[in-house]
Amino acid sequence: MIDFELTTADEKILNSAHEQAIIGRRYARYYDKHEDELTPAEFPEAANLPNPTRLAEEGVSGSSGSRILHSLVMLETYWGGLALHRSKWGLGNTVLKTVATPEQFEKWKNHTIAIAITEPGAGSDPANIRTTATFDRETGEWVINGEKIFISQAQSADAAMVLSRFIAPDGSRGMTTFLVEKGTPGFTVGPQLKKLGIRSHDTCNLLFENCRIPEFNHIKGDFKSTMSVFNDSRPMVGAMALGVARAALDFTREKFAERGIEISYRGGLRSRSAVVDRFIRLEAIYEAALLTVLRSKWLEQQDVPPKVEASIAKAAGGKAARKITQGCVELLGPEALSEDHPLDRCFRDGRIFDIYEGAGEIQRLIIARSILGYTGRDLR
Amino acid sequence: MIDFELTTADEKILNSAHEQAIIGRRYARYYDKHEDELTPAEFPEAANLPNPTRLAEEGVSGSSGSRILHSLVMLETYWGGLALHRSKWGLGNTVLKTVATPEQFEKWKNHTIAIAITEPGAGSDPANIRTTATFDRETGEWVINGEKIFISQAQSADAAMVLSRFIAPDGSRGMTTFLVEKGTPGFTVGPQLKKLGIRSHDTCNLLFENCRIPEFNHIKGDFKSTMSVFNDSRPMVGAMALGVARAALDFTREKFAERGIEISYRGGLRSRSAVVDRFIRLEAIYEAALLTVLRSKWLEQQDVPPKVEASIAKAAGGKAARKITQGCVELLGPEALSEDHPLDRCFRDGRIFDIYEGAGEIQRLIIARSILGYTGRDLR
Amino acid sequence: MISFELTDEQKLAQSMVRDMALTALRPAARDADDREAIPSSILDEIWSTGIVQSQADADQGARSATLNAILLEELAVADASFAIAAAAPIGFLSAIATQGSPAQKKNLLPLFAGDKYRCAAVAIMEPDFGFDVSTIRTTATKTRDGYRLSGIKGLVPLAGQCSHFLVVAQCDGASEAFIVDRDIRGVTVGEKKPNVGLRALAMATVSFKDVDLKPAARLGEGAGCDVQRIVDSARTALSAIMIGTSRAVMEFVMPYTKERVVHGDALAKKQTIAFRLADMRIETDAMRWMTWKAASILEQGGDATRQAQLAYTYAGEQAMWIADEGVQMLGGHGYLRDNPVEMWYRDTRTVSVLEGAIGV
Amino acid sequence: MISFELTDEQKLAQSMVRDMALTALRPAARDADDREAIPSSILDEIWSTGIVQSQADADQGARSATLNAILLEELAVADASFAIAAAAPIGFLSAIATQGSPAQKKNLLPLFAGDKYRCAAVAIMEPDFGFDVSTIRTTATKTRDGYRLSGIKGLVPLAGQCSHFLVVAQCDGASEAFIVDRDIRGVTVGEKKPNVGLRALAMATVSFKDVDLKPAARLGEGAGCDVQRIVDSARTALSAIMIGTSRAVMEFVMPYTKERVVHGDALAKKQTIAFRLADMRIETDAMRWMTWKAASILEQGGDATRQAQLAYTYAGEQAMWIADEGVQMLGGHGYLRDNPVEMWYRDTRTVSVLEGAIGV
Repeated sequence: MIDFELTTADEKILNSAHEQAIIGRRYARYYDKHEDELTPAEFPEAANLPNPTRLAEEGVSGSSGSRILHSLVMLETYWGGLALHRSKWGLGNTVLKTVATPEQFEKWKNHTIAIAITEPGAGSDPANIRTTATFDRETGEWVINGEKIFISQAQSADAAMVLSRFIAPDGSRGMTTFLVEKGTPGFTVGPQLKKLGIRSHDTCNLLFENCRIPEFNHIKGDFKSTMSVFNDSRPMVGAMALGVARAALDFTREKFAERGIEISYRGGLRSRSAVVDRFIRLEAIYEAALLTVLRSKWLEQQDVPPKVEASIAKAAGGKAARKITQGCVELLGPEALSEDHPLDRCFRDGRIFDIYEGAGEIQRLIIARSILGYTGRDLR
Repeated sequence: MIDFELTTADEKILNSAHEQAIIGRRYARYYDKHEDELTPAEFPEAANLPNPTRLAEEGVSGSSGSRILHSLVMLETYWGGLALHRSKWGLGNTVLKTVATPEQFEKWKNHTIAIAITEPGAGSDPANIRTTATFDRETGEWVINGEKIFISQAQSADAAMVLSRFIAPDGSRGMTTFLVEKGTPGFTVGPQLKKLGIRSHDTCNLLFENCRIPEFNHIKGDFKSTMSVFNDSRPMVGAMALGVARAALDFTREKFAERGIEISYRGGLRSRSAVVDRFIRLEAIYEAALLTVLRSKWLEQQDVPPKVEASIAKAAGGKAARKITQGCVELLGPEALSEDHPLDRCFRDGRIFDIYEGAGEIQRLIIARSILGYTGRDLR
Repeated sequence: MISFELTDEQKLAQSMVRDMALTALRPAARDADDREAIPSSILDEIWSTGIVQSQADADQGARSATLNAILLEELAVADASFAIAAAAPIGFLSAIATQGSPAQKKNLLPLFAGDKYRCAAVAIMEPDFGFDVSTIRTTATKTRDGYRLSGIKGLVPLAGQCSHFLVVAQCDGASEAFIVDRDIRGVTVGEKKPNVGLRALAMATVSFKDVDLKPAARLGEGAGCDVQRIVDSARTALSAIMIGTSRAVMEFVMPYTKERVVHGDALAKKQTIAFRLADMRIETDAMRWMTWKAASILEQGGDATRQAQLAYTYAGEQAMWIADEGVQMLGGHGYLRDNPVEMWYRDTRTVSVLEGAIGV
Repeated sequence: MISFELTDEQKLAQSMVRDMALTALRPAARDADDREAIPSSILDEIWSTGIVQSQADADQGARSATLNAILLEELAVADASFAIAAAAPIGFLSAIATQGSPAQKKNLLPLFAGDKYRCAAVAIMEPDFGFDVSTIRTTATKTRDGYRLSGIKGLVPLAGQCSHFLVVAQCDGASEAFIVDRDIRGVTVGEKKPNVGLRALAMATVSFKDVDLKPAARLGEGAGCDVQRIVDSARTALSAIMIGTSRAVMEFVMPYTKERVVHGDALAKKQTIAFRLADMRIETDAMRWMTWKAASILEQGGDATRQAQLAYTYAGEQAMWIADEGVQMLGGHGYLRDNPVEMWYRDTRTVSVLEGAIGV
């Protein structure tokens, strides 16, 4: 039956996540100002607190389901701007889980594995990937050369799952993935990138210079299976975007209330002030995007792999974060620009979600191809 | 020196145009309801009134210049929704003037000549034009077959300038123009098209079935020279769009005033009601578009042929009419939907300008190619 | 528990109405717009779905605001006016069923259980520029014997066919609703007044001149009613209808742009067209979930005011954008009455500024 | 007579400032943003254009709001903070020059005729959520000897370097402006308060605690002044600056998208990118003519309130859209501080919500 109410079990987890987000928010400005410092694996305040992400993943009886709950926990975390528990799961782990042999999986299952796809000349376009692995017959090793950029968890991960061209001993060529552990000679992690926002988000470039790895590290993901990790992550990114957006909305509502501006949902356009009307429209954008995220997550939970729905959630969330964070600053006026308040950080953080892990344009291509029955060649 | 003030001479002409537009508006609903009737060549009230279009074209001493003035007169006319003097000039006349021989020009200079380009399968795309003229050696005549659609002035014109493929006696092929007079056997004008708006605007399809015309009627415009008539018309269409848009704004302002809603430009966003804030933003869209029209016309007047500026004026005017007419209905609410008021007509009429004579998309292609240095092949 | 799952019964009803909408209703839409009237055969088709009568069912479980939202969307894919022909009596009946006194339910609901189309409508809007649902001017003053109702209501759908109106009026400083039989003294149904859209609904002004009403005419009788709930229900219904019209546009322009070739390529292969189609899909999805959420809260008896406002506000913006782009994608053809898109453009501007008059 | 013609003198000044903006100023912009300070060498470059000093010229013909708008656009192509470093003293001086008493002009204008950068600013905004230029809270109460000024002003550009402030306050129920020397008792310039954008301007709060002012401190002395005109001038200047930043974005992303190859084609050949670039061009053009129109009315002494409001409102919307799309077109690179676009995004959000503080 159609229902949009959280269960008691949902609320318990989400309340806990929200309390932790309130703690996280206290640290958010510090790490915004100190982007070279990694956040701790666990903040001191978190020592005696449950990890709501883990609880959500493990499944809670009486909840709306682990997928839905996980996305809502993520939303709360991004509301605070900083997780009290650093994630041990990287998108490289998803590749490992999907395509590795049992032996490979066993070896690295407890590693945090970043995923390394993007290159200076290639975002979503595999044709431009230049990183190459050649096989050295003498040593039985692969030798990787290339550069990867914008790599999340680059510094905190134990290893990177690298999408690379390969030239095999038999001369055959293609695209594949290799697991490169930290400390492997020839593998260098660059400094933290200087970003507009999400400055606590560990992001560096990676350099591979004659980096030698054993054949056992060849995980044999192809381009498609590697990119498919983003299928799962898309609605999650939508949820993250909405966490930042809701922080901006909540702050604005709070300041409105302090100034005695009442938000009434009863009357229509002609009964409202300009700022209240706009605020309601921003709230509607939030609500619209949130429901597309829940819809996508609900489908996953029904074991109906979402097709366009994951892209819809990502596109809607990314757009919502842009519009809402920009809009809230405008509604509150000049004082909202100041670093004394969290809104300037929301404005900067909120701009990433429509860019990374498949920009809004890529999501629209995916949606359009699907609804029109077009291939990637038909529409690009 | 940069200046945006109308001269006394400008104002005199524009006041006269506005007075006639007020008369025109009285008839607008009638012709909106009776789309099969042509408006008279001259309304009775116009008999003793000057034709402001003609005055503007002829040039008035002390004015801002005939091109600028002409566009502003057109804006006033469309404010009313109906011209008291039916235009004797068609875009086909522009082709005649540009490419005809002196003998040809002399013969048809006093005719009203419609331009016939669009076909069922071809809007702006010449590759799809199917109308074909073959030469009959025996009679020395051209034989035209084909169909043209959305032809303005179709019923009131004396002739049509038809863009057609040709197969010459020597077997050569290409694209050219023919003047076909009304009454020529094989040339049929269809009934008035049933449109969303601009219902007083004479628009029919034309059919050519073995329509024979003498060689003298071959005007020899090519595709480029024919399409170039739209260079001149683009900012004029922008002005027409703004006439309809201003009618909507004026009506809204009047109703606001009756209800005691004051539009203050002094304060900022946080001092305004929702409807006033939106109204100001609609006014800004109007002002933005109007100035791009004036800019384009001013360039023409300096004998600097506008390049992107004509397309900018058309695109801006077309968009303004969409947004403003839609917006005004929303601001005034349910009562604004009624045929008791002119706003529903503005809403319907205002939707054409971003479609005809090169849709907004075409204008953006032209602008983008120009600023990026791209050809039609690079960007389409 | 968050769930987007339709019950089997809901799926069946949705599929039935979807079929009927496309086969029986859509073909009649243009003609109804031209004639400014809905033929009785179409009203009977709508009636045959049982969607209106189920509101009058004594069993409260037979009424479902969520199901109504789902079915109104499907009807609106055929035609917004036809959907409102259902939503008008639904709005009236659901107000009676949820807020009426036992006597009001007993007297009124059975009238709508028959097998012929019957209409009644909520009358909220007033013919006044700047009308807002929060500033009603119609008044009901207490008299010795009940109430005296005075005011003018506009845009009443199928006003000429309504047997009853539920009139929202100011009464002792609060908003109340009054059940008014169309045949009593002082009630005048005006001539139909053509509007830019929803022309088939033949909306008209209804004036109430010193209409004397019994105390029993007040919705909820002594207890009164919550007018906001009627507004919330109306906004939710209007949102559902806007999803339907948006889907109609989207489903019409997709094949059109795939077939239409420009400069050697299908129009749909141009990124600007393809991305707008993607956005149409994104927004119709979002509109639907927002509408379901508001309907679901209504159905569970909760306070749906905020959700209904958000759903209606969002749907209004997005549906207008979709209809506008639909016209644009067809170019000159979109401007001709040969194609339905211009009608959807007019209907959408109309639906998106109405407030009240219908319900889920 | 409608004309878009620059005089030869204007063309010369425009071309000179354009060259300087790109060669001398732009290269210094990122560093100034990082350090939250404008180096004095840059201030001297700006000063060398003579744009500020010309406001202090005894010859009224030397001042031109239109020319100032043209030149602020060019400066802002280099950097919005740098442009405001000019626009702040211009705003102060043009208020004195157009509305000051003869004595005020005589005493103040010559101070700004020297050959070193000097700053002064209009102080309108207040550190209060929901601040609106129409609801000033700072007060000036009449005393036996003049006025007593109390209040806090926020976001004063280069506050630490200003020798004077022109403080807008409520006085006897009307808005008035007061010339306040920064060194007098009760004036405290706060620490710079970093903002999301325009960081190089080191904007700070300035508080006025029971500041005693002579009658001569009131702008226009006995006659008072028209504060709205100061606001109009500020809005026009802010619009000019937004044109500049928008042009910076557009001129940066055009070559970038032409060079960047995606799926075998330049990004600029994708219709969605190309159309947005076309829209950027359309809107920067429109913003410019609107700003010129407001400036031209100001220059001719007319009532520019409506035009300035329209120009500022429109520029704010469009410039924000352009900066936002600029970031998007660069993808991940747009999010890095290696490229200037993220700075323009921050600066634009900042400029587009400021009101006052500067002028043409």
